[in-house]
Amino acid sequence: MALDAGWAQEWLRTAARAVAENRMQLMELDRAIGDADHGENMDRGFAAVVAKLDAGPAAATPAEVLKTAAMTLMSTVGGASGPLYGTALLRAATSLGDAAEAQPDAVVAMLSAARDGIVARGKAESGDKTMIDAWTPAVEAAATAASAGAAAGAVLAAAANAAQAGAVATDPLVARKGRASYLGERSAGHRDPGAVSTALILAAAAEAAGEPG
Amino acid sequence: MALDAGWAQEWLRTAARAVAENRMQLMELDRAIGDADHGENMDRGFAAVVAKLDAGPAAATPAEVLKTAAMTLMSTVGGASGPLYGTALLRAATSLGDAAEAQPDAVVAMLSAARDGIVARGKAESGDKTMIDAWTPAVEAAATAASAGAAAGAVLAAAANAAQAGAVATDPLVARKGRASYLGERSAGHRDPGAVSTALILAAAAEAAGEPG
Amino acid sequence: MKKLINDPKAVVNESVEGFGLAHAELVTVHTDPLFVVRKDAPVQGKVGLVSGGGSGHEPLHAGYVGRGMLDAAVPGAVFTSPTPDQILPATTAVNGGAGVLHIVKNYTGDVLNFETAAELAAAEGVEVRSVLVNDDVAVEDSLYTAGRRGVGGTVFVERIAGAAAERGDDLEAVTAVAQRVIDNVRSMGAALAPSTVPHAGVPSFDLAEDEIEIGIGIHGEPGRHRIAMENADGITTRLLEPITGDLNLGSGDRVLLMVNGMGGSPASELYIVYRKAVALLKERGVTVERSLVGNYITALEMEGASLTVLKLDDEMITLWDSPVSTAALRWGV
Amino acid sequence: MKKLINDPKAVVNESVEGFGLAHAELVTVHTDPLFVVRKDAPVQGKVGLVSGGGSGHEPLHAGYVGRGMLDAAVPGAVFTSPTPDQILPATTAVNGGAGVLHIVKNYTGDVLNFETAAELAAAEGVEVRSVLVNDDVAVEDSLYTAGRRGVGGTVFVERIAGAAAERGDDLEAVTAVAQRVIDNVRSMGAALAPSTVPHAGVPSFDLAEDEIEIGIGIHGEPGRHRIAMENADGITTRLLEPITGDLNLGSGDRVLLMVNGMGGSPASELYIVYRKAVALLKERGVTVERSLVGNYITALEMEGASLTVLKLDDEMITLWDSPVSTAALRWGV
Ligand SMILES: Nc1ncnc2c1ncn2[C@@H]1O[C@H](COP(=O)(O)OP(=O)(O)O)[C@@H](O)[C@H]1O
Ligand SMILES: Nc1ncnc2c1ncn2[C@@H]1O[C@H](COP(=O)(O)OP(=O)(O)O)[C@@H](O)[C@H]1O
Ligand SMILES: [Mg+2]
Ligand SMILES: [Mg+2]
Ligand SMILES: [Mg+2]
Ligand SMILES: [Mg+2]
Repeated sequence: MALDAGWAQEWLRTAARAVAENRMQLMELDRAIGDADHGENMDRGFAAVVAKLDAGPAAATPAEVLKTAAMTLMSTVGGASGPLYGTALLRAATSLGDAAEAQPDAVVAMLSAARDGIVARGKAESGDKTMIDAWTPAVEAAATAASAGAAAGAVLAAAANAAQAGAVATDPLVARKGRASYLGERSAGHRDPGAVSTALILAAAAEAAGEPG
Repeated sequence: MALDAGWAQEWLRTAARAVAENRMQLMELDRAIGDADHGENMDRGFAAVVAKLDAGPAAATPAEVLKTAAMTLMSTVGGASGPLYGTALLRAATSLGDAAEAQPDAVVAMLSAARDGIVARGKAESGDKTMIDAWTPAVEAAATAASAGAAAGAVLAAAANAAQAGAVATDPLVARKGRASYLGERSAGHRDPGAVSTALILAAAAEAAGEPG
Repeated sequence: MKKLINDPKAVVNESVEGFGLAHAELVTVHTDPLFVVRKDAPVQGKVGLVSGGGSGHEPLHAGYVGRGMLDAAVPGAVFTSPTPDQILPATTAVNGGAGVLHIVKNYTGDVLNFETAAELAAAEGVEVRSVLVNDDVAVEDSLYTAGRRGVGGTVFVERIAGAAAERGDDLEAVTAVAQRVIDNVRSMGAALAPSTVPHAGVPSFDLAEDEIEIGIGIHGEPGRHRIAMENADGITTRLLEPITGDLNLGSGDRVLLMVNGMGGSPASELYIVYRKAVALLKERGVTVERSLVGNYITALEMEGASLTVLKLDDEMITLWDSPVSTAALRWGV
Repeated sequence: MKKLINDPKAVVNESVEGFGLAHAELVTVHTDPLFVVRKDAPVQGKVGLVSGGGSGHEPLHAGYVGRGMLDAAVPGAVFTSPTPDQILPATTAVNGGAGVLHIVKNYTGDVLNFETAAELAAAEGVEVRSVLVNDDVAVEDSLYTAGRRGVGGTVFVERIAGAAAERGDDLEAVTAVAQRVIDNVRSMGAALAPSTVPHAGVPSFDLAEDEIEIGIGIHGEPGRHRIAMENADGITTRLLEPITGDLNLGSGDRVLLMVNGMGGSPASELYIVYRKAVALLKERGVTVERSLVGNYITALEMEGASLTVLKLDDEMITLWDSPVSTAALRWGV
């Protein structure tokens, strides 16, 4: 399937469903090492994105769709994750430019730009137990897949799988950024909620591309 | 045993022990239909009475002892029961006059004066589910025993037993005075805490007279 | 039971001591016996106002001692009326020669203890009047019961009578305006969760996870009926209707409305209740001229809220708006 | 979960609406997007002060909007930072031509959202400065963490910077005094029982019947360590010592002391804590010049308290004492 504006729409709608379905899980994770709102924040934001897509005119490029989503997340999610995901999608949109569809290399560049945007805003490094620990392996896996000649959908699937593994790998880490860092050593033994939501969102991207991963 | 000043002292000390031992029961009863403080109020008051007796000079008459106790209860118990028991003991003291010891008829008069004092202050009638429902049968039983020729200690024992029965008989009543009256019908099915403390106090009077009833 | 206390028996003394330290510019705390008086008491020529009752209802009453409100507050043990030997010295301490008004909440214990103190004060030559606050519509008012309890309306009586005393009204006039407030104020409350009296150590009543208590008293006495949990608008309607009915409120009436927190409910919830109460009153053509939203008469950490409505006249508004300077109510100064 | 609410998703909107109705003489509430501004905003020539953050900390921040304190408050969802599209219009609405100061509590979410709003405001030609409140000594301050949280000190920053703005200080001076307060204020809190976020429906953390959480945050984040229940004096000591240590308080120092309730603890307990805190400070030769005791920055109905200590200088005292007229803090007017 071509990664065009239709795919981008489908991505966000699939992500919205995934976030809604996993709302309580994300709340529980955030309850353990944060303030128990990540599921609610993400659900509120993605529901608003879907409403915006439903209301708006059909977009011509995936970048347009992602930009709309970015602005909507920025203005509805709040918390730490709102500006971070907003920036990520904004940078992703910018990276895609006005291409009608994204080729494998463009997918890698898009994911990389998103990740860099999050780092630029949040200053987290790998191993800080944040969503970056899902994004960075995702970017790396996507690059590997693309250079091995995978199709765009398969590149997304590789990213999604790596993000999921990255999220699981946050379990033993001690948080050094975000609200979980206040817990110090007590943050170890819990999975980072933002890393889990990142894995959900990237899985939605692959699924929308017909590659459930 | 003669109902002299020594008896009066012993009465109050025994009552203090009984109240302390039954503190939690009185709290529980008051929790059900009041505000969960009757045990604490009575315990605080009677502990203060004992402290006062310990500190004071030996009294010559039972009236003197009861008057000291009355003033102490009045100034330490608070709540509804403080003024009521204070008044009761004050009237009892007045009724005893300066007799060195109380004869059976004087015991009846003393109990009757105490009860009347409570009614004068609290305006409760029999069946209102208050301490009066322990006092009134006690006065009646004392009168019956005295006219049958019982000794002073036995008169007190009769009063104590009747008070105890009276307390039990408050169970089905609907309260019409005091805090329990706010509950209306819901006050039925619970024993009145003040009636129970009255039974304890009168049992202490009999016990101090060597007639545990 | 987890509480920020030391010894359960020392709760009231330590707390009032802390209160005195925190508000030394407003009050003086006497500790043996325990009572709190206005810093500049007795104010010569001014009627003195004394109130008191069981502790655990903070800021009532000590939080209302100061200019334009009470001259003295007498805190009893937690949820237990104070004794005459506290009330008497408080009364004489604030007598500036113009007599003293006792503002008594209608509970048997408060009534009896204030009664005794008033007799003793009279014997010492102090002219004492009393008013009995009995605004709780949850309680059936009948010759054959202890009558209605005094709850939220007490705050309004203390404030408005305090303002009248401050402007120089004599004892008869201050008593009259206090009584006018009592005649025109009604309250009702609901509890979502009980409180625990420190010396009892267990909650004052039990409520299931889906139950609330309507018509709750401020001493943790169980209310008149228990219902399944409802939303804020529903509860507000249940509390307001008996009040408006009893006061016979209708189009053109002006009111002072208090949404009072019982101690353990967040302020945000009180404003949700306030929003609905204002809407309901508006539907009846009633204008909310003044209001208070917050913890003004509590029951320790009980969760829940009460509504208090006073039907206002012009003089009451003037008195309400005049300067007041206490720990818990302050404006105009 | 039993709460005086209607729809969990409508809690903030309905509550702020009720707040606006109750304090119509002080504030105007804008609902789409949601923010609260001082009635007379923008005040020409005055520096505008904007703060905000997750809801559930009432009276923070809307309760501090008014003369001598904030010009605008921006409430986010419960425990969730507000978004730039709320902060931006609040910022422009209070710009009286002298620029705007953002008072931001140091949480990643607040920082990022205010940062974006400040950029957008600058793009619209509004001069914006920011200060970051980070007074919570429970959190280790390190280059490699998110740093210390902003908690009780925020109230002091808003008040003192607000007073400076009110007397006409320019943006640089207001920013400087706000920063001076931040540099001299420290806090720490303890929770006895957790709160429940309405949309989550379960308590933010679990505590056993004999445990308390020391170093709790105001978002119900678990604190730094969990200990067996202690008495009030013990807990007060545990909270105060890291503060006095960090501020290096010693003989001759003068402080502003706040004993803040987390929302669900009765006022009487806060005064018991205050009593001990004053005694401990006195032992060190530190004088409590001014104080606040009450619910000033809460975490819904959490039970517990926090201590905040500001090392004062003469100018701060003058600013603190100047008139303030907000829903939650009022004197001198
Ligand atoms: N500085 C940061 N850089 C990257 N991600 C972060 C940072 N701070 C927090 N996060 C992510 O945000 C998630 C929490 O988001 P959320 O709960 O919505 O916001 P908040 O922490 O403000 O309540 C964390 O699980 C983490 O993955
Ligand atoms: N009007 C009254 N007349 C007689 N006894 C009363 C009256 N009101 C209350 N009581 C008694 O007082 C008892 C309650 O005392 P206590 O709990 O110490 O005071 P309070 O009700 O003020 O908390 C009741 O159980 C009842 O027996
Ligand atoms: Mg969170
Ligand atoms: Mg009782
Ligand atoms: Mg009582
Ligand atoms: Mg949050």
